Amino acid sequence: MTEVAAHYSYWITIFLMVAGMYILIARGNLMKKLIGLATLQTSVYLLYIAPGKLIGGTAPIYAEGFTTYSNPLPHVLILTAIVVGVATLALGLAIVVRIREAYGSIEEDEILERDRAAD
Amino acid sequence: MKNDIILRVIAKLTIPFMLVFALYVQFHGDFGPGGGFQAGVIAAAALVFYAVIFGLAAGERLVPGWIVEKMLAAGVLLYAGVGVAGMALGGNYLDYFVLAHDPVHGQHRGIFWVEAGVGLTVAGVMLKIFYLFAGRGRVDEEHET
Amino acid sequence: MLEQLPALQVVLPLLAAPLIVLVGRGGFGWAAATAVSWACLAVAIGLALRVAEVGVISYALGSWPPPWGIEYRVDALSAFVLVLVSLVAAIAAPYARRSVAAEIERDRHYLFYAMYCLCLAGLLGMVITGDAFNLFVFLEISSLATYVLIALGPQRKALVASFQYLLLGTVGATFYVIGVGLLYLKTGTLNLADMAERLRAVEELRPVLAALAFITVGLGLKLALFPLHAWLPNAYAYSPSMVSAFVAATGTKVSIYALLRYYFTVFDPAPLFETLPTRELFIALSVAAMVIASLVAVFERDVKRLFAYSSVAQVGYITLGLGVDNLDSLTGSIVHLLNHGVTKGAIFLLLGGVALKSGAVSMSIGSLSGLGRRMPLTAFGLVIAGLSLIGIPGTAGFITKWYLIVGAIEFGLWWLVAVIVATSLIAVAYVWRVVEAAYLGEGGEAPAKTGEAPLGMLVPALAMTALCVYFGFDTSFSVGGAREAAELLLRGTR
Amino acid sequence: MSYETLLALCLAIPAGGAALVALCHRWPNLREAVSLASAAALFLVVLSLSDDVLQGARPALRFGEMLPGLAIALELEPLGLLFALIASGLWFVSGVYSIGYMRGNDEAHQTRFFACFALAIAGAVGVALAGNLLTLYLFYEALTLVTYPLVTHHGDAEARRGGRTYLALLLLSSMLFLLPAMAITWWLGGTLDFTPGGILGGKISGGAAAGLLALYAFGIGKAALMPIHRWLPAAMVAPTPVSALLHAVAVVKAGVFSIVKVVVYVFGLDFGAEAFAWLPWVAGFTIVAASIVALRADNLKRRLAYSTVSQLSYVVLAAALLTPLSLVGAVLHIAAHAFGKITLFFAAGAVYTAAHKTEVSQLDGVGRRMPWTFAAFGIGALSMIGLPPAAGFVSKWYMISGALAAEHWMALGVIVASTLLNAGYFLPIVYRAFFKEGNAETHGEAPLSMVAALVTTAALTIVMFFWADLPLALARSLL
Repeated sequence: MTEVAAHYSYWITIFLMVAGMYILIARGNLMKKLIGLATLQTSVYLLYIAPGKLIGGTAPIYAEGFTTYSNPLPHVLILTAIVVGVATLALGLAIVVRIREAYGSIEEDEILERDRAAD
Repeated sequence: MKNDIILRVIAKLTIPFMLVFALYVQFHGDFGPGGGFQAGVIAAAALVFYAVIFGLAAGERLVPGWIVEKMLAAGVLLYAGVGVAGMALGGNYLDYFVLAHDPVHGQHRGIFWVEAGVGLTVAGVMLKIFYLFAGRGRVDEEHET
Repeated sequence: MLEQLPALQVVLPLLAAPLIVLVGRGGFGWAAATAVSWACLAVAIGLALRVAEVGVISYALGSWPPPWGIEYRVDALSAFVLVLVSLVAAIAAPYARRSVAAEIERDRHYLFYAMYCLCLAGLLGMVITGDAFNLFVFLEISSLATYVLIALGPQRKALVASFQYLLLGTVGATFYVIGVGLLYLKTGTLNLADMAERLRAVEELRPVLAALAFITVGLGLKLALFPLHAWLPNAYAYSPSMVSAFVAATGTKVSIYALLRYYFTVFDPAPLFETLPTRELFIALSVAAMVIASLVAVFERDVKRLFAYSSVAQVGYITLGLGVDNLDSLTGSIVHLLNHGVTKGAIFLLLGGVALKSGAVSMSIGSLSGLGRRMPLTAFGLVIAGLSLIGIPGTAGFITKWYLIVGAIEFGLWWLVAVIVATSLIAVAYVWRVVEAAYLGEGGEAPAKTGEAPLGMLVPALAMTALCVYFGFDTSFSVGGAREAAELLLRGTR
Repeated sequence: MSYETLLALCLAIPAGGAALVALCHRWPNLREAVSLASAAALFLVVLSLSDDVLQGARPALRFGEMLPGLAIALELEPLGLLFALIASGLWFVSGVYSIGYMRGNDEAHQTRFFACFALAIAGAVGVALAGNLLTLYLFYEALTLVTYPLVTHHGDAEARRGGRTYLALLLLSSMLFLLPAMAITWWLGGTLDFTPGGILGGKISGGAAAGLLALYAFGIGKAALMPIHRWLPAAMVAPTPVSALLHAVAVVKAGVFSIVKVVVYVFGLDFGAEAFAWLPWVAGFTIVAASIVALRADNLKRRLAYSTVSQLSYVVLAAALLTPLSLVGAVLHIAAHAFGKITLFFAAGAVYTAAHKTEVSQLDGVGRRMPWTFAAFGIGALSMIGLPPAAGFVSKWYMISGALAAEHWMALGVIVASTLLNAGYFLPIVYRAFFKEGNAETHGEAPLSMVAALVTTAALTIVMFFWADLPLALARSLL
């Protein structure tokens, strides 16, 4: 039981991951799909960050009186990943805006319907 | 919102401090927490705040869209340029050690310019995103009404 | 300066992108993009020559030695793929001028070229980097640029296609980075070579297996491994002509490169292929791709979608070689990266000329009728590239097929030989629909304009077509390079 | 000139001829002159090599390696020389004929026609000169592809349908069977070079060898072994000169030539007969079945096409017997059938041009108005049946001797039966043309160039009966 509880950060990661995938697949609204995508990406941030933290460790800046530091590398990586995530999200939103302008809808089934009607 | 006097006064009061804080974060980056990334976001937030209160048009008068675009490009170029400078001075790409006679000093110099590039780009990107989405909304509204 | 080549490979296009935005002119954008593409080709060839001479080149970014810093690592395989990507870029970039002028609004031209440079930088970076996370970053750089480029397509469908690709591509990249995260947790390193060494010592295999699964699915999405190919047909079909050609020729290939890296360098291929059903899985999926996607192509009405489905099938050929996993089949796999790249590149470049002249946004098979009279050179080029797609001797496609068949025979997989030759017959069916329409089509829709595409487009397109034939006869570079790469993959590990 | 130059010229002349023809598309007379000149030049070049080859020389030329260990190589040996001589010599004759035919019928796209024609000859010569299987395969496929525009020349629905069958069957057979067969040979033998004595001896046996032979026999679809024969009647939608030269000589002979080549240089005559035991039966069946179909066909070109199918299987049958005599017969038959069948097709085209008739039942009395044409047709028919004084007799003689030597009674029976069938479907045509009353029509002979061509080939058929030294010498030097 403690084994399961001790790894709670992984459980949260897995929950976010699956929830994100579910939203992405199950929702027809393009905005909601993007939200699902963002959730999925968030799970990755957690996956990297959580193991980088040492209990009792401090920020990895050299200072008197501290000997235990957390690993800074995951943070750096995730900072990059967040930037990438923001860029993706921004681009996704931009495309959704353009889709709405072009089709007048952001519901997937309606868009496909209109494409078929136009053919 | 530009008719709300409280918002206008508070905005005019806080925006200068926001910008100065952005600069502080920017230049503190080589010694402690901070750096171009955060600074860029703070600076952009100040400008976004301005545009929200006084209107998009006023914001674009202050920082025109084309400047934003150039900022964005210039920042990346600056970052990449530091890397090339390292190469030109005989090191590898992004080699800071060769930027000055003393490697530690070289590191400082390299980080400084890289952070400056990052700051410029991040501020530019945030503003660009804001302008694009804010501008779009209006076109859309006009369509519907 | 020679030591700096690995950095230049990525930095040149990376520098060009902001420069183009800074100048803000379409004409300069084109000139810079073309110059950079040619420079990249020169650098890639230089690297390939050096690799042939000294073996593996390792370049420490920022002079931080690996495994602490990011390492750029060029060996026979990555040199080969670098040449492929920059070769396609060098041919496609000059082509862009007229094509982009016709398809994209004027004030967006410079942004198009900036995005193209970023995409190129991302693709080259993915190949050259020796760092797992850096690979992810470059993957996303190239993907984001690709999404933008696709969304610039002339039809509104391009937006939906781009959005679909964005969703699936990001899921793929995220899965990849999850896999890398698990490996990092297990090994504490991100350097691929270092990771490979440390993985051999890892006792507890479950996280490694999970990582393998995540990386396979993630990269599988990016390389359009059947059945993860849903994004590909629309993305290729509705993007601007030049983008179709460039992305079709390079995009999936680079992800396949990454997959090869993981399967043969990072993970231990011996247990991977012997205790896990990797071989069965890849052969099954590849065969499904080859058969099903080819059949779909036979019944597709839109020409660009037809060739897009053919791409899914051709990716099947490449992954098939990976699955069979012996020297000959792996050689076939790697050489097909190049052969299919130039073939599909040529087809989409030629179709771009057709689209420009016909003025229609979508191209049905019927609209090609009379092409043999209207645009004789273009139509002839399409036939040649089509033959290469089929694998007629004397074209690049044949070389691949030969190696895959010999590889399958060596393994005693007789039914697989039958499948390989049977699917190239299906290719005959869909290629010939295009040929018949071009030469024997009934009048049909009257063409808007007649005559060949402008020289600026025709010459690159025909140059790419000529490469299809060239690599069918002189294989010293293509097979030579691929064989060395295959040997490297098989040797480094067992 | 060195051998290398001459061999390179053999390919360069027709290919360059095609390019020149395309360039001269504005000046029809110049274009035809180029076409004829290249045909003559090619024939002379091949002829200039023939003496040395008979003396035992083997001119060879290697281009770069296409695959490691697999070069594109040309090597002229007696069999290839014979095929190259036939193809290039008849190219000239049918070039003369085509001019009359194409102009007489006002055909469209004449430049494309003559250019593809020249390319097809380049392909056929390439097959003839191939020094290894890969090169042979390369030119074999090229031949299929460059003849496709000729088959679909008319561009209508019928042409498209015929073209589809043509391409589908030929590519299907070569890709599905020939390519794997080659790969297996490479895997077993480590080489694809044509080697006297074969490369597979001792490396494969029993059922596997029979299977590999089947892959080759059906993979070389141009040999039209049943059931891979449907493409040949389908190709008859092409203009008659194409049917004459390509689908009676160049393309189909490329097929049987490849089979003989595979039998002699890949399996080797000493390979052992068990693996070959089934092949005479398939070939025999093809001979008889195709003859029966021909008997019932009313369309003249269709009848000729099925006659070709059956005659091709003679060659396969004779080669499969693996005896020296039958092999000589097979080689001679390649030449004999070429002269005879091209005459027949020329005559059919002449009838179409002069009288616009395509069916056998329409031919009553036509022979009286076109005496030269039908005299030539009669000689061609004699050669098909195998009666003196036509070339067909010589080759059939050797085949029968071979069958007797091998004591292969089935083969003997098939040859005799099919001789009767041949007589059954050819002689009535000649009879109708000369002795039946037709309608009072006013047309005369076809244009002079066509008549000249068909008389020439008919004469050659007779000459080869009396003077078969060169083909005989070439066939003997194979052994």
